[in-house]
Formats: sequence, C-alpha cells, structure tokens
Amino acid sequence: MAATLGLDWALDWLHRAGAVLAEQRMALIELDRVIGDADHGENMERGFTAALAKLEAAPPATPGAALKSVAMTLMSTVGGAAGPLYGTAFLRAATALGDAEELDDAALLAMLTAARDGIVARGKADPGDKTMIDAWTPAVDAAGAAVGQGPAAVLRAAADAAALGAEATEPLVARKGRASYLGERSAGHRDPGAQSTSFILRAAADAAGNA
Amino acid sequence: MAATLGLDWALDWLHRAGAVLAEQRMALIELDRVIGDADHGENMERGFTAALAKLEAAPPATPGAALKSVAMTLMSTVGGAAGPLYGTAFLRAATALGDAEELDDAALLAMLTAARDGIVARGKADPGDKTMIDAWTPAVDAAGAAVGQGPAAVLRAAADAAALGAEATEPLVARKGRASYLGERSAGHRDPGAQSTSFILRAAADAAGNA
Amino acid sequence: MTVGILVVSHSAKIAEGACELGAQMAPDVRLEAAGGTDDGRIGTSLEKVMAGVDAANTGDGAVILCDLGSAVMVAESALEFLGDPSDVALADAPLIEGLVAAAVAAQGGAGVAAVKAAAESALALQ
Amino acid sequence: MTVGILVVSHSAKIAEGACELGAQMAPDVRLEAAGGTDDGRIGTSLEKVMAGVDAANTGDGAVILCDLGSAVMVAESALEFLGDPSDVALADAPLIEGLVAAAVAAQGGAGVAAVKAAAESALALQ
Ligand SMILES: Nc1ncnc2c1ncn2[C@@H]1O[C@H](COP(=O)(O)OP(=O)(O)O)[C@@H](O)[C@H]1O
Ligand SMILES: Nc1ncnc2c1ncn2[C@@H]1O[C@H](COP(=O)(O)OP(=O)(O)O)[C@@H](O)[C@H]1O
Ligand SMILES: [Mg+2]
Ligand SMILES: [Mg+2]
Ligand SMILES: [Mg+2]
Ligand SMILES: [Mg+2]
Repeated sequence: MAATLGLDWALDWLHRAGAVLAEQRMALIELDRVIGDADHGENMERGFTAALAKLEAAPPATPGAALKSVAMTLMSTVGGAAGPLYGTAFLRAATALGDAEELDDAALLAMLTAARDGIVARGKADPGDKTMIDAWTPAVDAAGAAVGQGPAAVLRAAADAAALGAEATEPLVARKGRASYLGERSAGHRDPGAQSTSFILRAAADAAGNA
Repeated sequence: MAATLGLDWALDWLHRAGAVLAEQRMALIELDRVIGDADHGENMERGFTAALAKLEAAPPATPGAALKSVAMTLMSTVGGAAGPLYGTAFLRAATALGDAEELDDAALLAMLTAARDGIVARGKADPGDKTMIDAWTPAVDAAGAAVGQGPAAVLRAAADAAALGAEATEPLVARKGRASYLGERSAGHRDPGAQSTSFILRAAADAAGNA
Repeated sequence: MTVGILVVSHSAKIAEGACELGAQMAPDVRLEAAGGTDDGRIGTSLEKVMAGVDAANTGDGAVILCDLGSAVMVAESALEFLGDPSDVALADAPLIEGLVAAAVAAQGGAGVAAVKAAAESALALQ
Repeated sequence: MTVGILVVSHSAKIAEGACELGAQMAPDVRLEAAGGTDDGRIGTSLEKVMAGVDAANTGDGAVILCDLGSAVMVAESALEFLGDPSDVALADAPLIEGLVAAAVAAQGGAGVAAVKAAAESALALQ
C-alpha cells in the first residue's frame, strides 16, 4: 500500500465515483422519489458525467486542482440541492489540499473535514437532520480515528462509516431539504444524499486500495 | 321629474357609464400608474364594453336583471381587483332590487347600500383605506339623506358625494389593494377605483335627470 | 384519496410553473393552474378559477392558493358562485412555498383542512 | 437610483412570470429571472444566477429572491463566487409576494436594505 496518494489516485477516485453514480442512478432516483422529487440519481449522474468530461478536456496538475474542477462543474450542472452542497464540499476540500502533490493521512483527513464543513456551511444541517451530513460526519470521525494507519485505511474507515451513516438515516425525520416537507412521513426511508455520499467515499477507498 | 325609475333608466345609466369610462380611460390609467399597475382604465373599459354587448345580445326585462347581467360580465372580463369588487356590487344591487320594475327613492337607496356592502364584504376595506369604498360610503350616506326628494335628487346627492369622496382619497395612505404596497408614498394621489365609482354614479344621476 | 390543489395567479406562467414544481413531489395530486386573464394578459379570470375548482376537486375536496389580494377576491367570488362548497378551502399562504407544502401534504393523503394547514405553515425558506 | 431584483426559481416559467408581474408596478426597476436549469429542466443554475446578479446590479445594488431552499443555496454559492458583493442582499421572503413588495420599494427609490426589508415584510395576502 502506498504511504501517500497522488493525482492518479484522485483521478481514479473521481472516475470510480462517476461510474458508481451512473450505475446506481435508478437506486438514487428511487430513494429520492419516496421523500423528495425523484431526481437525485439523475442530478448526480449528470453532474459527474460533466465533471469527468471537464477533467478530460482540461487535465488538472494536482489532486486539489482535480477536486476544484469537479466542484465548479457540479455546482453548474447538478441542478438540485446536491449541486451547491457537493460543489462546496469539493471546493473546500480542494482548498484544504492546496497544491500538494502527495497526500498523507493528515491531508486526507483535512480534505474530508473541509468537505464536511463546507456542506454544513452551505446547508446548515445538524447531524440527525437526515441529510448527507449524516454520512459525512461519521466518515470524518472514523477517518480521524484511523490516521496513522495509512491512506487506504483512512479512506476505508471513512467509507465504512459513511455506509453505516447512510443506513442510519432511515429512521430519522427530515429537518432539512425537500424531505422535511414530509415531516414524520420521511421516517422509514434512507436519505438519497447520504447514500450518494456513501458511494462517493467508497469510490475513494477503492481507488486507494488499488493505488 | 319621474317619481320612479324603470328599465329605460337602468339601461341609459349603464350606457352612460360605459361611455364615460371609455372617455376617461387614460385618466384612470394615469391614476393607477402612480399608485398601482396602470390598468384600471383598461380594465373598466373592457368590462363595460363587454357588459353592454351582453345587454344587447340578451336584453334584460327589469332593472335588477340588467344589473345582474352587468355584474356577471364585469366579474369575468375586468381582470383586476375592480372585477370582483364591481361585480359583487352590481350583483348585490340586483338582488336588492329583485324583480321590481319601478324604483322609488327607497329602492335606489337599498340598491346603493347593497352595492357598497357587497364591496365591503368582498374587499374588507374600511372607510379611509383609500379605496372605492371612500366614494361609495359618502354616496350612500348622502342618498339616505335625500330620500323623499325623488329619484333624480337621490342619485344626484350620491354622485356629488362620490365625487367629493374620490377627491378626498388624495391625502390618504392606502391600506388595501395594490396601492398599499406603496405605504406613505400612496399619499397625495387619488384612488383610481374611487374615481371610477364617481364616474359611474354620475352616470346614474345624469340618466335620472333625463328620465 | 387525494385533495386537489388550484393555483390562482395573475400570471399564467407562474400558475403553470408552480404546478410543474409541485408535481415533482406530488405526482398523484391533481394540480390545476388558473393564471392570467381569458385573453392572456396579466390578471385573473373568474371563468378560469371556476373551471379550475371543478377540475381540482375530483371528489376529495380542493385547496386554493392565490398570489395577490385581487386573486383572493376572485377566488372568493368563484366559491360564492359555486355555492360555497364545503370541501373547498382557500389557503392564506405564500403561493409557491405554500403550494409545495400543500402538494406534499395532499400526496401523503391529508384531507382538505390538513392540506390548507400545511400551506399556511409553509416557511419561505427551507 | 433603483436597486435591481433577481428572481431565482426552480422553474423558468415562475421566474419569468414573477418578473412580468413585478414590472407592472415597477416599470423602471431592473427585474431579472434566473429560473430552471441550463438545459431547461426544473432546478437551478449557478450560471444563470451569477449572470442574473450581474444583470440586476446596474450599479445601485441588487436584492435576490428565491423559491425553495436549494435555490437559496445556489444563490449563496453564486454570491461567494462573486466575492460576496456588499451591495447584493438575499431576501428571506416568499417569492411572489416578496417580489411585488420589493419591486414597488425599488421603484420608489429605496436602497438595498430597504428593498430587502420590504420583501421580508410582505404579507402573503393583501
Ligand atoms: N440543507 C441541507 N444540508 C445538507 N444536505 C442537504 C440539505 N438539503 C438537501 N440536502 C441533501 O440533498 C439531497 C437531495 O439532493 P437532490 O435530489 O439532488 O436535490 P433536490 O432536493 O433539490 O432535488 C438530500 O437527500 C440531502 O442529503
Ligand atoms: N380590498 C379592496 N377593497 C375595496 N376596493 C379595493 C380593494 N382593493 C382594490 N380596490 C380598488 O380597486 C382599484 C384598482 O382596480 P384595478 O386597477 O382594476 O385592479 P388591480 O389593482 O388588480 O389592477 C383601487 O383603486 C381600489 O379602489
Ligand atoms: Mg431531488
Ligand atoms: Mg430537484
Ligand atoms: Mg390596477
Ligand atoms: Mg391589475
């Protein structure tokens, strides 16, 4: 396992994320149909397709530049709440990485933390509000606990925690986003944004496992 | 002077009202441009043109039937607040007249009172709110004081009071209708609906003077 | 059962757009638009509102949302002409925000009073 | 001076209709619509919002009105990208009702803070 991750990992991550979001498009749409407006899968696939095309057209020089490019494209193309949320997340993550070429455990933790903080700044959701924050926050905590075990372990811990966090949104009553219109009726269903977060962080871990 | 007014008077009234509203179209538009949306003249001309066409196409048998026909057409064709307000006024006035063929002072007072009450029921304006009510209310009061002097005198008293009432809206601050969005800035301008009320009641008096 | 919803606006575009927006989260709810005058200007139409009430109320009642004050007056006139149907309510709510909340409530099977209440408690921003 | 106004809606129709409605009472105010996604679907567009802020602010500042929460998030993102201009404010107001009130205030020469306040104190029904 590599002791640091570089641009190759970042690009592999983003491609894997795009692939899984395209593959899980209908699943995300179904989740959003029940407690939202049935577009989260479409939004995410459209956003990542555009983001990957942009990375192709204007290849970034560093992991931070890759994340910044994705951020801008997601902001512009997603069309739903996930656009400004993931856009801000990737933008703040890019800022946290600066122009570093190799990312160690601490850099990855800083990246994840900045992403989560960006989503909170943009969406003002608290943990337990049944949003993507409920996947990001346990992911950041788990990554923090795994610092020192190497990048792949840090990202695996984050992905595992995000998956559990997404699952744990099921009993919650939504207090932010469209699902909050449903009130109590939102309970019993998984939050689509928490699920897409889980997919994206799993892609990061898988790419690291291959690095 | 006739001691009662009949269908001929009612039709003459409505034709005179249509004529003066067409003639004063631009004046009413100008009033509405300053404290509203610049359509009151157009709204009233369109409404009365349609109302007169309908009276032609389906001639009414009584004054009440004439007012009811006009009410329905104004409701449907005016397109602004004046539609439901004048529509309700003419409808309640028609109901007050029932199928009477000849209208004495008391019947005319009942007609004017019902019209005013209809506008209040529909628009919930109080006197002094800078609306058409500020022409209707003094008109009803003056008509009441003139009962016993004959129909032409009753309607002349109403028209004179409505004209003064319309003028007296100038210093008022609007508390109902679009002009209320302007707050203090609405003061210093005459209310368009009070002015059209003055025209309509003057037409009623002029028709009675000719009856 | 789903309560129908009627959007009364001075603008045909606003009324139609509002129904499209509401439909995203309430695919099974009958959303009707009564916007603009009969001749396509900015304003309201008694005929459109009366037809809209009929179309929105497929048997389970309807809730009406309006934009400006004169739209409310037209809606109240329409209800009077329709004999003040007991299963149709006028919501005192901001148009777009109230509509989305009402549509979601109706989609969830709420009755007329609850749909009206959902509209009226809608926040401007979520 | 007149403050410009930007309408951010998930629906292009709502945004355009709102501007038409506001223009009736505010003929001298710059009203800009940023509705729908770039490819014409229901949703919001960062590009449209950023271009709309520029178009609305002709030098005297601008106020932004939004429909749902995600429109607010896009508007906030756009302002961040534009360097958080001090003469552009986001109103926490119901879209249509707030817009009419804001447009009338701007037409009367109110500044950014007063236009925003007018929007935020707009009642649902008048
Ligand atoms: N205020 C918020 N804070 C954090 N996450 C949010 C917020 N609002 C919405 N979300 C997330 O966005 C997801 C929905 O995204 P998407 O369907 O693309 O947007 P939209 O609701 O505009 O259609 C939700 O499942 C939730 O995770
Ligand atoms: N709530 C109300 N009660 C009584 N009169 C009102 C009310 N609202 C508006 N009006 C009257 O309607 C007039 C405006 O009519 P019009 O221009 O046709 O309607 P709109 O304001 O819809 O364009 C005002 O000048 C005022 O006299
Ligand atoms: Mg969605
Ligand atoms: Mg959406
Ligand atoms: Mg007008
Ligand atoms: Mg008008």
